[in-house]
Amino acid sequence: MTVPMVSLETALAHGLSADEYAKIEDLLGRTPNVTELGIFSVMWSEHCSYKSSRIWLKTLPTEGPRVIQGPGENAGVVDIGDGEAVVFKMESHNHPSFIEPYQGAATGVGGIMRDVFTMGARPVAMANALRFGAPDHPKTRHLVAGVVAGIGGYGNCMGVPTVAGEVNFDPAYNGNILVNAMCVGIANTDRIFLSEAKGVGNPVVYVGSKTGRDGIHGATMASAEFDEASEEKRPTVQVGDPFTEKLLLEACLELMQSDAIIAIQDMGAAGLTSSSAEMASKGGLGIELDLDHVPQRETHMTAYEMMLSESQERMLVVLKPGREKQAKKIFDKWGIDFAVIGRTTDTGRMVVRHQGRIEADLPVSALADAAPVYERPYVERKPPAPLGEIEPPADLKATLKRMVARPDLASRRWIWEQYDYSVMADTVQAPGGDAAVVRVHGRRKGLAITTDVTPRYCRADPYEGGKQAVAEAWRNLSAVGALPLAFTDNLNFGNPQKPEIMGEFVGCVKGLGDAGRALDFPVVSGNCSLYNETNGAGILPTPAIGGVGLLRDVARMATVAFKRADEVIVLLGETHGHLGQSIFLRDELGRSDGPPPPVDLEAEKRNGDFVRGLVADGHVRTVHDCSDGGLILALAEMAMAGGLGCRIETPAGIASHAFLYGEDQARYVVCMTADRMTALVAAAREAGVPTTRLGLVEGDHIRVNGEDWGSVAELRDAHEAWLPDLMAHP
Amino acid sequence: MKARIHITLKTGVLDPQGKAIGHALEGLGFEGVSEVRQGKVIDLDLAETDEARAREQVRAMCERLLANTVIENYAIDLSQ
Amino acid sequence: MKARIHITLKTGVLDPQGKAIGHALEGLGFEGVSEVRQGKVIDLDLAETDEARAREQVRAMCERLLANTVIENYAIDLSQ
Amino acid sequence: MKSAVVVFPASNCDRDAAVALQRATGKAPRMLWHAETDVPDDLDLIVLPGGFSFGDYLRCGAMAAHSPIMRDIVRRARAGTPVLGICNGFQILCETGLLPGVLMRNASLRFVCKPVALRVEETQSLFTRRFKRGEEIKIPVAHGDGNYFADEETLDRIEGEGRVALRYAPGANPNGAARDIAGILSENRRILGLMPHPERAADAELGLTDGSKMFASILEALP
Ligand SMILES: Nc1ncnc2c1ncn2[C@@H]1O[C@H](COP(=O)(O)OP(=O)(O)O)[C@@H](O)[C@H]1O
Ligand SMILES: [Mg+2]
Repeated sequence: MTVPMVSLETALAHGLSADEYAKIEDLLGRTPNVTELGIFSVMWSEHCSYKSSRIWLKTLPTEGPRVIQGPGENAGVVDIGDGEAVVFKMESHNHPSFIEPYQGAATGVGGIMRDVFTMGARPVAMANALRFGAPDHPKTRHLVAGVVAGIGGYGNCMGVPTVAGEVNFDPAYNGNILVNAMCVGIANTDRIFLSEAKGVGNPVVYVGSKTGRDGIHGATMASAEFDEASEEKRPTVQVGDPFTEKLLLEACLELMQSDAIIAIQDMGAAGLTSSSAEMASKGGLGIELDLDHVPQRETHMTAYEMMLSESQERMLVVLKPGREKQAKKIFDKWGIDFAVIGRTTDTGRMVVRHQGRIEADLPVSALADAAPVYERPYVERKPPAPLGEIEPPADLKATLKRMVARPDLASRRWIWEQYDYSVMADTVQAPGGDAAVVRVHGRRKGLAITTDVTPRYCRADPYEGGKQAVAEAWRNLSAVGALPLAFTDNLNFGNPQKPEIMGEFVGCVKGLGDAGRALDFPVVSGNCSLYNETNGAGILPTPAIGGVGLLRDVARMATVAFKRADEVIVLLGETHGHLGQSIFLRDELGRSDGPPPPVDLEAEKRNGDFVRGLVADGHVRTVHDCSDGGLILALAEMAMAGGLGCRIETPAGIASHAFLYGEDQARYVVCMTADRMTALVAAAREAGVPTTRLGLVEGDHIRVNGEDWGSVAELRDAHEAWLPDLMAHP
Repeated sequence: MKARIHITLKTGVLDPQGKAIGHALEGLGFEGVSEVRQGKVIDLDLAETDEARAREQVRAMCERLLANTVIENYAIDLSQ
Repeated sequence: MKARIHITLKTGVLDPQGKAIGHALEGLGFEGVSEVRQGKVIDLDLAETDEARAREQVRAMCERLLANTVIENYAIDLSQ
Repeated sequence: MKSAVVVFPASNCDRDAAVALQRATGKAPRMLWHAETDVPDDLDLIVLPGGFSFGDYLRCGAMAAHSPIMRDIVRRARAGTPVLGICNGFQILCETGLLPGVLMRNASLRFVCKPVALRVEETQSLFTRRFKRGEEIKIPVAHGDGNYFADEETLDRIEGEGRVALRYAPGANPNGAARDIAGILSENRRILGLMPHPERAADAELGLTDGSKMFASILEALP
């Protein structure tokens, strides 16, 4: 076999820059061979090294009294009491899903599940954040159908309920959809598994599917800008095998019951390369691999191919010496391949052998720690000018029925009914509310889960948009009565080498950090997806937030549905009627200007803490936060969910359309019995939380200032019909 | 005309179904079965009677809908 | 030997996939497609080299596992 | 009552079924691994749980139906041991031939998860005796292949023998099943296969409780 000569050209073709290549030659003191170059190229890719984002991610708050493990491991870990911890993370599979929506989304789900069960946690819930192009774009329906089926196809087979998510449509995503999947698991705090290899001479074990030539160079693809040609090239996409993953999950959890494992790491993007390098690097060790022992699906695979393969459903484990037999027995029972493929060393080098030859011999530290870090130049965007006066539409009452059926506001039932959201028999709040709630099995407590971000706010003002994304997630958790614990994020942006895009990134991250600090809501895991551009057109900045909260007792939980006629409807929080960047402005008036609503983090904290207290004390069972579409959308959703109408009045001193459709932050609608009203309003005043009495739950129509704005049934028909109608077209 | 279309996974693409079928056959005691691959077959009745035009039409169907050309190959058989 | 097995739905058995494909083709503007039926094709590599014995072996596989003869027919093609 | 839940590779409602059985009977069922060849002698009830046994590859339930343990289960079922097959379990029962017909892809071609309204058609069985005939109940479904199909003759026969235990309420058929059939009984009425998940409707905190009546029926019949 002839080994291709490596040159600068080869390096450039691998996505490395000339400077980076020079640095590699410098570190090695020689020219790398092609396998070594391949290994460097994935380890130093944006995806693995976070070279553009690292310095900014360091500014995020990552600590808190409950945080057991922050960013840096496969997933974040947070204490939930009783010796238990919640383990969670979100990750993107954007580019593969655009090329092959079903398999791309499915393998994205599989990948994030492995991140969570590698830590010793059983996955108990899935969530996602999706962005598609314009509804009428020729590709959109195909992508929606494939992505949703793929998420369901994988998660349903795994038997993990998919319980929450969010979806937006915007032409900015026509050529770059976003598929971010989040997995939440539960582990015992004394059985958390990490990826740090320890000890010399310990067996390195490969478990899971056989290795094929899947997605070779997927990790560098995930970091490279798209152009029309790459759609034509059609790189190999991976096919997910949820059946094998389910067996791998059960086998790993079974092995984790014993004390045989020293370290474990899933093979995600960059497969064998990054998993082995990371384990060795964390432990300050070396590692030797003999590829002859790697289970292979295809013949004549080269070392290069095996090291770079992204075949799914695989894990790397460092075992205590002498435990191979015990471990193998478990994997045999589950029908999963098990092979000792190497051992740890004290050389600090990664040595890869294949067919008796040394195919790579590299210092681990050069791969993991010497990766470049860039302080990319950025420009901060000037915040948009304030909106002037917005005239009310001629027939305000006719707007609601249109608004409930707008692409970003219509019901997502068509999506979540394709997900098994009730398997595991612990889903106490199904999709459709502010946050989903899954009970911790066998306990009274529950986990609340939500995903949120408002990209149009982030585009208009990255800093305020970043704050808002975190605040909304925190608010959605508070709205069901949960104490927000921590969040994970998936930062989806365009090309960071453009200063404007880098400015969006920096602004959003600053916003995320400030909000997290103010709300005692640290980030414990996350992922960056950069270069989401096609032909130079970038996506909207989309820092998706996945929030997790804790409910002490799932019996004390709020939902959005109106429950009883004659309950009083009260708005908590302040309303200025902020229409800048609102959906009303965009979809009814065709304008997308003005600043996004400012986020007053102190008010967020005050109002959210107050609402959570009301739910925990059993005073209210009906809560909905105000977000997209403003107050009237929140009321309409509460009415549609409960099958009950309402009668409300708008206060004097503010235009009705601004009051109803403004997207002011830090607001919640709550319902209470009339006899509790006085006491609760007094308590709110004491807490410094503004209240507005809106009206009553009543009848089966929505009545505003004495006008009939439509029956709940007709609103629901419009709200429920939009997505199925869209998808009914071929 | 009648068209029979075979849609099969490209070589090298993982075929979880084929793999599982192989295991199941082994479990049932069938020996000597190495590679198992599963694909789809689609049978169509076409109004078109000209073979060249029919083939072109079916090819377009495969490209646009029937096959996922990122991971699948297709083959078309026509008969009267 | 190589075996290719076609597993198709019996006539009279409703075929939701075929029907959906038919609708989708129509929606894409393909005309003149009447009946659409979808089935499976399974390709096997067999160690057996005798044609008659191979056919018998594959027939047994179909009867026992590969086809559900309540609703499906199967056809076996062998080649070297 | 002594019960057992069979675990196939990629079963995923095995725990849910066990929890519901334990809640109803006060006793944890035994969990039986598919590779075992004998089932214990003293079982009063065998449950084939929901999930994606063998990934639902080839045909739902087909590979599980040939699992080693199924030979003994088929034998016992034929001899009268009650068997409850839920969702994937129903598919497995059809593939073994213990129940007639097959479950095909949903007519929508989409997986569907939601609570559905059902009508209890038959109360003459150990699974349904606590219901009232014609009673409307709500139980979740979660499947991609629940579209029950059998030829007309078979359908007429099982209807005539009063073996359609559960039907989707008018307008509520989520999968295109023939004659809205959601669950059927064997000839000896001691095997029930159904697509809906009673084990997910047996806990007030999950919002639905009609499934617990099925477990109560079983307990009453097999104390
Ligand atoms: N892709 C999805 N998967 C599952 N559930 C979804 C998805 N998209 C939206 N939902 C659910 O629909 C409901 C409304 O979503 P959204 O409008 O984003 O809520 P909110 O404004 O409270 O954040 C939520 O319960 C959400 O979990
Ligand atoms: Mg909300």
